[in-house]
This record gives sequence, C-alpha cells and structure tokens, in this order.
Amino acid sequence: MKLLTEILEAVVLASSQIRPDIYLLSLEAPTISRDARPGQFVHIRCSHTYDPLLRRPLSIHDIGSKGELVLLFQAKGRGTAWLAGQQAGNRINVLGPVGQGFSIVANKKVAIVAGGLGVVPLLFLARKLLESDNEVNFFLGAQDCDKLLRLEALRRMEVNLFLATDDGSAGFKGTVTDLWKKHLRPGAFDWAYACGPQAEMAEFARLAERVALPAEVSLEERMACGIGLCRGCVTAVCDASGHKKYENVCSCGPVFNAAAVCWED
Amino acid sequence: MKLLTEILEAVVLASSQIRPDIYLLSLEAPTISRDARPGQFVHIRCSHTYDPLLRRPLSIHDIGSKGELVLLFQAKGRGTAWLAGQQAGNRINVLGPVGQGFSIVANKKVAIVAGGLGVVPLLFLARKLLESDNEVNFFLGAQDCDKLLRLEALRRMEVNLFLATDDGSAGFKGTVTDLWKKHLRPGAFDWAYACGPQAEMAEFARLAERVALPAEVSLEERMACGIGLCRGCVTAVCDASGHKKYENVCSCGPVFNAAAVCWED
Amino acid sequence: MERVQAVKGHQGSLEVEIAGITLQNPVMPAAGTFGFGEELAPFIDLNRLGAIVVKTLTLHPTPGNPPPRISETYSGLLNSIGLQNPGVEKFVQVKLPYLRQLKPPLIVNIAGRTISEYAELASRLSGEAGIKALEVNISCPNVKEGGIIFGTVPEMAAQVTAAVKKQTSLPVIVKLTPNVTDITEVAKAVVDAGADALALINTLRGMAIDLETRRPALGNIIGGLSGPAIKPVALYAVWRVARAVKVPIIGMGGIMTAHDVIEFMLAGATAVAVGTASLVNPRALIEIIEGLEDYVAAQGIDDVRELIGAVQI
Amino acid sequence: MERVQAVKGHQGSLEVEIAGITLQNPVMPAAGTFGFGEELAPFIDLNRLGAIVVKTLTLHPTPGNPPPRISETYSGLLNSIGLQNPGVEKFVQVKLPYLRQLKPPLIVNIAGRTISEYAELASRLSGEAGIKALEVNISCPNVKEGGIIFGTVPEMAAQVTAAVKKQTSLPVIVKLTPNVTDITEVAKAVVDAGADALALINTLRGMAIDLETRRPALGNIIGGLSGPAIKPVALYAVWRVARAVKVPIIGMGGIMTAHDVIEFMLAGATAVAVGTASLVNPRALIEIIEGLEDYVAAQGIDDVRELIGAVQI
Ligand SMILES: Cc1cc2nc3c(=O)[nH]c(=O)nc-3n(C[C@H](O)[C@H](O)[C@H](O)COP(=O)(O)OP(=O)(O)OC[C@H]3O[C@@H](n4cnc5c(N)ncnc54)[C@H](O)[C@@H]3O)c2cc1C
Ligand SMILES: Cc1cc2nc3c(=O)[nH]c(=O)nc-3n(C[C@H](O)[C@H](O)[C@H](O)COP(=O)(O)OP(=O)(O)OC[C@H]3O[C@@H](n4cnc5c(N)ncnc54)[C@H](O)[C@@H]3O)c2cc1C
Ligand SMILES: Cc1cc2nc3c(=O)[nH]c(=O)nc-3n(C[C@H](O)[C@H](O)[C@H](O)COP(=O)(O)O)c2cc1C
Ligand SMILES: Cc1cc2nc3c(=O)[nH]c(=O)nc-3n(C[C@H](O)[C@H](O)[C@H](O)COP(=O)(O)O)c2cc1C
Ligand code: FES
Ligand code: FES
Repeated sequence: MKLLTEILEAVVLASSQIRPDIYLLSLEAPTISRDARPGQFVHIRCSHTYDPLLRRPLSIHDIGSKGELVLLFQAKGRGTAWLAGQQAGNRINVLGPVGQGFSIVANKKVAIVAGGLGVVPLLFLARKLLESDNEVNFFLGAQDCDKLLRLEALRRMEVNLFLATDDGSAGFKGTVTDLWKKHLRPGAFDWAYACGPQAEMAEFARLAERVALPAEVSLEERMACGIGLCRGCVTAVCDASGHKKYENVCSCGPVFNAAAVCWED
Repeated sequence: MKLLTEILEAVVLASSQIRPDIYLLSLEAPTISRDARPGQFVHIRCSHTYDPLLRRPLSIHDIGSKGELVLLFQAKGRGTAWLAGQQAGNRINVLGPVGQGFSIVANKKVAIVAGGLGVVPLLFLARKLLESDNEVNFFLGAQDCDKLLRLEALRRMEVNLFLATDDGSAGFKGTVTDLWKKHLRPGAFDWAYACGPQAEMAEFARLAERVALPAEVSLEERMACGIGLCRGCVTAVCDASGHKKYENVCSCGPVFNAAAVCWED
Repeated sequence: MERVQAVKGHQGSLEVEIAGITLQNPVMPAAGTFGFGEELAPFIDLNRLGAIVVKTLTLHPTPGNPPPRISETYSGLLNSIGLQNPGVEKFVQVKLPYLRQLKPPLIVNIAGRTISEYAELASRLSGEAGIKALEVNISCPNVKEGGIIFGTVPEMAAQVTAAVKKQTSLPVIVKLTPNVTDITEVAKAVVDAGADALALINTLRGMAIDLETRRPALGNIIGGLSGPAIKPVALYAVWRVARAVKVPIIGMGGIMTAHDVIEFMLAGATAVAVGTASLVNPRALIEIIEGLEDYVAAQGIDDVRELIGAVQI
Repeated sequence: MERVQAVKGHQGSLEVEIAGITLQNPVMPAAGTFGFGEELAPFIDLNRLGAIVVKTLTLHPTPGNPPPRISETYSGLLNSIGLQNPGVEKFVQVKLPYLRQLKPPLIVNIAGRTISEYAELASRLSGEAGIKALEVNISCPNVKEGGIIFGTVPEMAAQVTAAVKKQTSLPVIVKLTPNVTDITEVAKAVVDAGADALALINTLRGMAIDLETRRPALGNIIGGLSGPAIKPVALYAVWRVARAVKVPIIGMGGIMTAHDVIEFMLAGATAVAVGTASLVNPRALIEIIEGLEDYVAAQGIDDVRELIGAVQI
C-alpha cells in the first residue's frame, strides 16, 4: 500500500458544521480518493507554523460522487479547531491514504457496529461492502438521537439500519453493542466490523469471539509520523500463542483483527 | 500615555499589497485611532497559537478619514507573512497605542527625513504637523523610484516634497540625508525628524547637532512586551554628561532625541 | 478556548499557602516579566494577584547586557537582559512605596555576585516594611558573575541559602535552574540549608544565530529560553522536586493558561508564576486566575489545594 | 518560504567528512525517526542523504514502553518509545541487507544496559559489511537501565566509549544528552576515551499531564522532548562543545529547514541530523538538502565547510 501514499496540498471544496462540534469537510485530493480503502486514514497538517506541530489522523469517511475526499471530524482541540476554520479555496497539507484498511469480503452477511464517531470509517466501508454484494447490517449508536451522525446518508444506502441510543431517544435504549448482541446468533453474520469507544469495541470483540465470528476493529492511538517511522502509536496485540507485542497502529493498523488486540491494556 | 493603551480585537477593514512585499492594512480600532500620536506604534499578535509567539511592533502609519487605523508594513518573516494573509473581516489582536511619540511643534519650519520604510511613522507626523500650522519639508528617499512609498499620498498633502533615490531614478541621486544636507543651512529649519536605516539616522543626528537643530528619531529594536515589562528592547542613550545607560525603546521611545542616542553601538 | 463554563453558585477556594504566607490564589508573576508592577497596572488589577514578584535586585545598579536582548524562537523566547535594575537602594526609595500599598504579599527577588552580596541584600531588605518574602535567584543564565554558578553546585546553593537565612527572618524562597544533571540534588541541598520554599524553573540556556549577520542573535551570545517551548521540561522538574522535598514549590515555565496551572499543581506545585505569557498578553495573569476560578467551579472542587501533587501515577 | 533562489550555474560543494567518512552532504536522519529506512523510501530518494542512521539497536529484542508514547507539546514532541527494536540479530538478518545496498554510509546506533552489552553490540556489528560507523547512544531518557545514566557521568561515558572502541575498528560517534550541568565535561571525557565524533543533542527530559485523566500523558510517565521547541538549547550545546573538543560534531535538535542547518554549522557542527521534522513531513530530509543547495548557490559559497564554526563572535 505504501507506494500509493502521497503528500499533497488539497484544496478545500466545502466545509460545513453539521453539529455544534462536528464538521464535514470535502477536499480535492484525486490520488487519495482513487487509492483509498475503507479503514485507511489521512494525516493532516493543522497549521502553517510549528504550533500545532504534528499532523492529525482522520479516517476516510467517504469518497463523494465527484471523487472528492470527505472527512467527518469533531473539533476537539487545537488542531481540529484550526481545521474547522478552513474555508473553501484554502489549501491543506494532506498525507494519505495511510494504514491497513478493513477486509472487503464479498457475498456475505456482514454486521457493522458503529459507536458515536465510530461511524466515520464505517460509512465508506458500508458503501464498498455493498458494491461487493454483501448484505450489510449497520448498527449505529450514540448518546442520544442528536448525536446519531450521518443518519440520512445511511438511510439512502441499501443497508439494514439498526439504531441505539443511551437515553432511548431513538431506537434501542442502550449501547450499540447491546443492540447488536440481541441480533447475534451463531450464523447470523459471516463477518463483523466495529469502530467506537474502546469499551464498546472490547465488548464487540468478546461477543464476536464467543460465536467465532471473524471481526475487525479500527483503533485510535496518538500518532506522530503516521507512516511507521517512529513507533509512537503502538497498541498491544497478542499472537495466537498469547504472546504480547507492540504493533504500530498507523502502519499495521488502524484496522486490526479484533481477536488479536489485547483489550485489557 | 499608558492609561490610554488598550488591547483589542480589531476588525480588518481592508488589506492591499502595494508592492511585492509591502502591505497597507486598515483596521477598525477606534480607541487607538482616537488616542494615537505620531511616532507611537501598535503591537500585534501574529498568530492564534504560540508560534510565532511574540507580538510584532508596527508604527502607526496614518489615521484614515473614517477614523480607521492604517498600517504599512513589509512582509519580512513569519509574523508579517501571517499578517499579510489576513483579509477584510478577520479579527486581529492589537495592543496600542504604545510608546512616546514625536514632539508636535507649532508654527515652525520643520524637516522630515524618511529613508525607505522610515516613511511609515512620518506620514502621520506630517499630517499632524500641518494641522499645527508648520511648514513641512518632507525628504523622502529609497533605493529606487519603485521603492518610494506613499508618494501619491504625500503629494496630496501640503508638504514641500523632496525626493532622493540611490540610483537616481527619481529626484536627487544619493541618500536622503545627503539630499537633506544640501538644504541644511543654519536657520533653514526649526525642528527635524527622521526615521530610516540606522546609518542614515546616525548621519542625520550628526548633521542636526552641527547646526544645533532640535532633532528626533524613531528607533527600532527587537521587542517582547512592548510596554516596559521586560527590558528586552533597550538602546544605549547618553545623558548630558556623556553617561551611557540603557533605555527601553518601547516605553521611553521609540522616538528619542537624536542627540541622546549613542550611535556607535 | 481554554475557558470552562462556570457552574453557577459553586465557588471553590483558591487560597494556598507558601512558607507561612497566605495567597488568595496560586498565581503570581515571574520575576523579570512584570517590571516593578506599575507597568502592568493599566492592564490588570494588581490586587487580584496571588502575590507580587519583582525583577531581580542587585546590591548596586546593574546596567544589563548589550542589545539585542530578545530573540524569538519556536513557541519560545530567548532573553539576555542581564538583570538590569536600579539597585536595592533606589528600589527601596522609588519602587517600594508603590508596591507596599498593594494588597498581595510582596516577594522581592535578589541576586548577588558573591555570597556576601546575597547576605547584604537580605539584611538590607529585611528591615523594610511591606516585604513578605525573599526569592533568591541562583539561576540567572545571563550574568557572568554569580547567578547560575550558585545554582548548579549543590554546596554553593546551600551556602547562599544559609547566608541569606542568617540575615533575615523573612521566609526564603530559592529559585532553581533546570540546567543541571539532577535538580533534586540542588533542591535537597537548599532545603537542608533552610529554604522555606522553592521556585522553579528559571530559563534554559540557549542560543540563536542571525543568518543575515552570521552573529549570535543576542548581544550576550547566549541567553535563557522561556515560554511554552519549555513547559514539558519545567513540569518534569516540578514533579521530580516535589517528590524529593517537603517544602512548597512555586512552579513556572511556559504557563500560558489556567490548564497549564492545573498541570503544574497536579505535578506538585503549590503555586505558580507566569512570565512570558504576560509579555505576549498583558492581561494573561488575570485571565489565568479567572480560568482557574472557572475550572474549580466547573469541576466542583472545594479547595484548589486538592490538586497539589494529585497526578495519578 | 525558506527556499532561496538558486544562482544559475553556481554549484557549491556540500561534501563534509565525519570521522574519516565522506558524506555527499551534511544532512542525515536522526536515530529513531527514520525507522529502518524502508518506511521513508516511498517518499524520498534515500540515496540523496548524507548518511543513513537507524533506530537504536539493543542486544536483545526490546518491546519498548507502554502506550501512550507520544504527546504533542508547543512546537515540540514528547516521546517515550523506549528503544523498541528487534534486536541486533534480527537487524542483521532482516534489515541490513536492504540498508547495505543504499549508497550513503550507514551509521548504526546502539545502546546497552551494561558496558559489556555496548561492547558486545560493537563487536557483533563490526564484522558486518556495509556498516560505516557506530553511533553510541548514551543519552536515551526513556529506558530504566543504561541509556541516559551513562551519558550524565563523564567517567561512565568514557568507559562506554573505551569499551566500544576496543571492540571495533569502525569510527565511533558518541551521542550526548543535554540533560547535564556541563555537556563539555562529558564531551571531553568521551573524546579522551577515543570517540571519533560526537552527536548532540538527544532529547530533553520532559513530562505532560492529561487533564482529563489526571495521569501523565505518557505511559512511561516521563519522556524526551524534541522538535523546534528545543532548537535554541541544541544550538547552544553544539556551540559549547565545538569550542571544547576537536572532533567533528553532528548537530541536531529541532532542525526543520535548511536555515536551521546553517545555524548549526555556523555554531560548529560539521553535519546535522533531522528527527522530528521527518515525522511531520516525510520529505523534510530532501527538502532540507535542496534548501542547502539553494543557499550555497545563492550565497556563492564554494564549499559548505566554510560555514563550520564560522559564527562571528
Ligand atoms: C487512525 C485514526 C483515525 C481517526 N479518525 C478520526 C475521524 O475521522 N474523525 C475524528 O473526529 N477523529 C478522528 N480521530 C481522532 C482525531 O485524530 C483526534 O481527535 C485529533 O487528533 C485531535 O486533535 P486536536 O488537535 O483537536 O486535539 P489536541 O488535544 O490539540 O491534540 C493533541 C494531540 O493529541 C492527539 N490526540 C488527541 N486526541 C486523540 C485521539 N482521540 N486519538 C488520537 N490522537 C489524539 C492529537 O493528534 C495531537 O497529537 C482519529 C484518530 C486516529 C488515530
Ligand atoms: C517601534 C517599531 C515600529 C516598527 N514599525 C514598522 C512598520 O511600521 N512597518 C514595518 O514594516 N516594520 C516596522 N517595524 C519592524 C517590524 O516590527 C519587523 O519587521 C517585524 O517585527 C518583523 O517580524 P517578522 O515576523 O516578519 O520577522 P521574523 O524574522 O519572523 O521576526 C522574528 C523576530 O524578530 C523581530 N524583528 C525582526 N525584524 C525586526 C526589526 N527590524 N525590528 C524589530 N524587531 C524585528 C520580530 O519582531 C520577531 O520578534 C517596526 C519596529 C519597531 C521596533
Ligand atoms: C525577559 C525575562 C526576564 C527575566 N528576568 C528574570 C529575573 O530578573 N530574575 C529571575 O529570577 N528570573 C527572570 N526570568 C525568568 C522568569 O522569572 C521565569 O523563571 C522563566 O521565564 C520561566 O517562566 P515563563 O516560561 O513563564 O517565562 C526572566 C525571564 C524573562 C523572559
Ligand atoms: C520518536 C523519537 C524516537 C527517537 N529514538 C531515538 C533512538 O532510538 N536513539 C537515539 O539515539 N535517539 C532517538 N531519538 C532522538 C533523536 O535522534 C534526536 O536526537 C532528537 O529527537 C533531537 O532531534 P529533533 O529535534 O530533530 O527530533 C528519538 C527521537 C524521537 C522524536
Ligand atoms: S505514528 Fe509513527 S510509527 Fe505510527
Ligand atoms: S519590549 Fe519589553 S521592555 Fe520594551
């Protein structure tokens, strides 16, 4: 994959604030759009000076109908605040696509479990899985109905959509993993994918393992380079024999086999 | 003066690039415009983060007809590059007015000697000196005719304008101090003001002293606070007895009695 | 960005104590970035500060170093002021009357070229009403004699401290340099010699070169680095020293916001000083105090002292 | 912004020499920010570098520290990687074949927990074709055993150096820490013990606290600070050491642009290493080399070595 990664000055095509702290950003980044696979991310400079210094990793949320690269992010700190301030016409330094994406299976029954911002890489994944003739069951959860992101976009896609909210303001009352659990009988799915809060992904992994369901998760870790130079972004993974070692989230991930991740850390 | 200094978020009214590296910037900063005196400066944050960290001092170039604060600056480094990128509508953190300005005499024959960017504080000075019924002789010099700044504006003012260029492409061929020297007979002027390259101001001071002409110069020194807290911006001045000491350019200056400055440093 | 919404009604105490002196809040200026107070008075209400700390005084007037004295670095500031000050006598006559009538406790920072100069300064100032503590600067990187030399050798640091203690009944705060292999050794030495509190860190030694002239950017060749750039180094020093000694610590180095203050307190500081931030924003001290008020309110903290050393390891 | 217009036709030499090794230009990666080379190959032509420097190797595979290992600071980066590496054997088998076929001289960085581990590493690597020099890391702040301990005590630094020299005929570069009271003492000690060149600086000790969790931002509690924030400290160290010893110096610490390189050379560095910059911009090394080409061309410099130590005092 690495040879496809580029650094480019992407032009902002559009930026919109879809929630008080959530932004949808379209960029013209043709090489990235062409090569991107679901689960991969882009690594973005959020300053023209040295403060903030490091790039910020953002998952590839979608590739638009005109080939635009679509990002969905929360304005959290200094870097994303800068990004939220960028307007159409500005240029942004983007490195990507980076990382190992999700496995794209074909002709299968798949479950996608998205908690909160976890929907970001999973929308693009759903699109690609539909293209490969899978039956896509999309479980979307959030704290309340206002925080269910990209509901309209998902409704326009050919997915079976299941909703969960912590406060019951939409769909099932509880976490998205609890909702998924209710649908999880042996054989119900051939493959499962998740992204979301650490605790929910751990639960997801445990549930999938119980029914021997192949499952993948997208992890987050603080990053510097994003391309495997520094070993700053590791997570503990266990090999088959339970032997623990640190692997780069940026270059070996961010998507990992759920069964391999050491969740207790 | 200090009680008049304010910190405000000034709105950019207009910004224009008048030479490849020279910008004219108008700001809405009513309190500063109201209190500003020629020779004073404003101290500007040139970042929303900590890099660049320090404010940048820029002289008050003019107060426009609608009370707008007008700055004229060269895009030199990281701070002024940021400032050059600001557009109408943006807000800029400005501290000012700061420093001791020029003495505003009345009913006198005055000489103003401006080398290169030295014109910046002197245009506003000329305006105020005209208001106090002085005869203003404005000597403007630069490397070549393209670098003579604000020529049109000066021509519209009731000053006697004398031009000098190093290459002779406009006016006198030579430095502006050489040109001024030609007009400098005892009694020709009652008062003189200068701003420009260090060497030209030293020569200006020497010439003025020879004919016992009261003379003031505006100095530049690297600054941190701009308000006398840190003693970072000192220049060496000599008292009457030749005793040398360091004085703050920001709070004791930037305008100094030309005779008091220790030029050799 | 850094301001947290205040929870209505809740008002946690910001009071802390340093060497027997009660501060209404833990935020004070760092020596040398506050002039002698008057310069900031047009911008902030000095009576809201936790304490007042003035520029280092020497026995005799000190002219300071040749310019340039300032060089901006990435998120940092190099300075080589060289302790320019009017000397202790002029301070007492001209500056002290103003400072004395301010409400926050006044801390006077001193530096000598010799141990006996430190002692003389301490004895001269002890007699003056209105001074609540002495801060002993053994850490200035910008002077040739004294200054940092005393701060790098534990035995000398201890000697200076003992000599000052002997001459004064005022609480003595010793200000340490980070430019040492093990700051806890110096810290322990000065505490054993009687220091009532520690202030850290002074600036890091640094240098810059002006490419146009190919000369050092500072007239003094080398200078001291301050500002956000050094915050991680300062926080580490505070954390180390807080675990090594029992006296209270005034933490400083790159504090720009209330959040930075909380980090320093969690690391073990009882109070903090704000330096470079005031040079960038004359209102920084007050904005930081307000940020702190908002933080304790929002977090429901009754007493800011809960935060001291509370980092979870 | 930093690129200078090249003067047509003029082409100054960028060649420098470190410990008998000729470098086509003075710019190399800093250990630990370059992986084992392959990771950067998609972005830059590794054959254009002055030298190749790989991540510190230890005798046995080292798992490294628990995450988080990275924390951004103002213009800086705190890391606590903890020397994660596959160990010397796996390096020789898996990584060396690729590195060997690159044109720039290969410098291998090593660290031991004991002096004899350093010696063993040196002897193990000396036999391998394609290695042109060893860089001895006695300055890592992120490991409990070895690392920085050897770098802060001049006698121990000398012992490590002597032990390595004894086991190898390769040139030995010793990498120094800035976390000492007087870096020239360590520099002189290792030069006396046979070091052929010095590399400085490694990271500054630092810390950050995550306010949300009230825990240290790094799994290892403390880390090493790098990046533009530390440049003034690094430049000062290079300047001091260059005046204290006669061996060539590889300068590093916060170099982001060709202008930074020139500052380091003026301060006394013969070559430089670029670390954090590559993490921010994978093309940084090449952009810096090109910037240097432009600079010498624009300034009409025939030989970049003219710049070494040429700061005007
Ligand atoms: C592979 C990957 C993909 C991601 N995709 C998205 C996405 O599509 N949308 C989205 O909103 N967020 C995403 N995140 C999280 C996002 O990167 C952080 O929220 C962002 O970096 C915060 O930067 P800041 O400047 O706003 O915060 P600051 O607090 O200023 O950040 C300071 C430092 O911490 C790091 N950091 C802070 N929070 C996180 C975090 N949760 N994960 C990793 N590093 C962090 C920053 O990168 C920076 O180095 C992703 C993270 C990873 C690792
Ligand atoms: C009282 C005063 C009034 C000034 N008025 C004007 C004006 O009206 N128009 C104008 O174009 N310039 C003026 N200058 C110079 C202007 O402040 C500098 O050109 C500017 O600060 C450069 O910043 P930078 O970010 O572009 O350069 P950088 O190279 O990034 O600056 C780095 C540091 O050096 C300082 N610095 C760089 N050059 C100078 C300089 N010549 N004088 C003082 N500090 C410097 C900067 O403030 C900053 O701290 C004035 C300077 C002073 C002291
Ligand atoms: C311009 C300047 C002048 C300083 N002068 C003094 C001084 O006179 N005495 C002293 O003890 N420290 C002095 N310092 C150090 C500060 O008090 C403080 O320890 C250091 O700057 C770190 O804090 P900061 O990063 O908040 O500035 C000075 C710092 C600066 C920037
Ligand atoms: C992520 C990271 C990992 C590092 N790993 C090593 C290492 O393994 N060995 C070593 O000698 N130095 C290591 N260093 C230090 C760098 O080689 C260099 O000395 C330091 O970062 C200063 O340079 P910079 O500011 O250009 O990064 C590391 C630095 C960083 C940022
Ligand atoms: S972020 Fe550098 S290796 Fe992953
Ligand atoms: S810039 Fe601080 S005193 Fe002048």
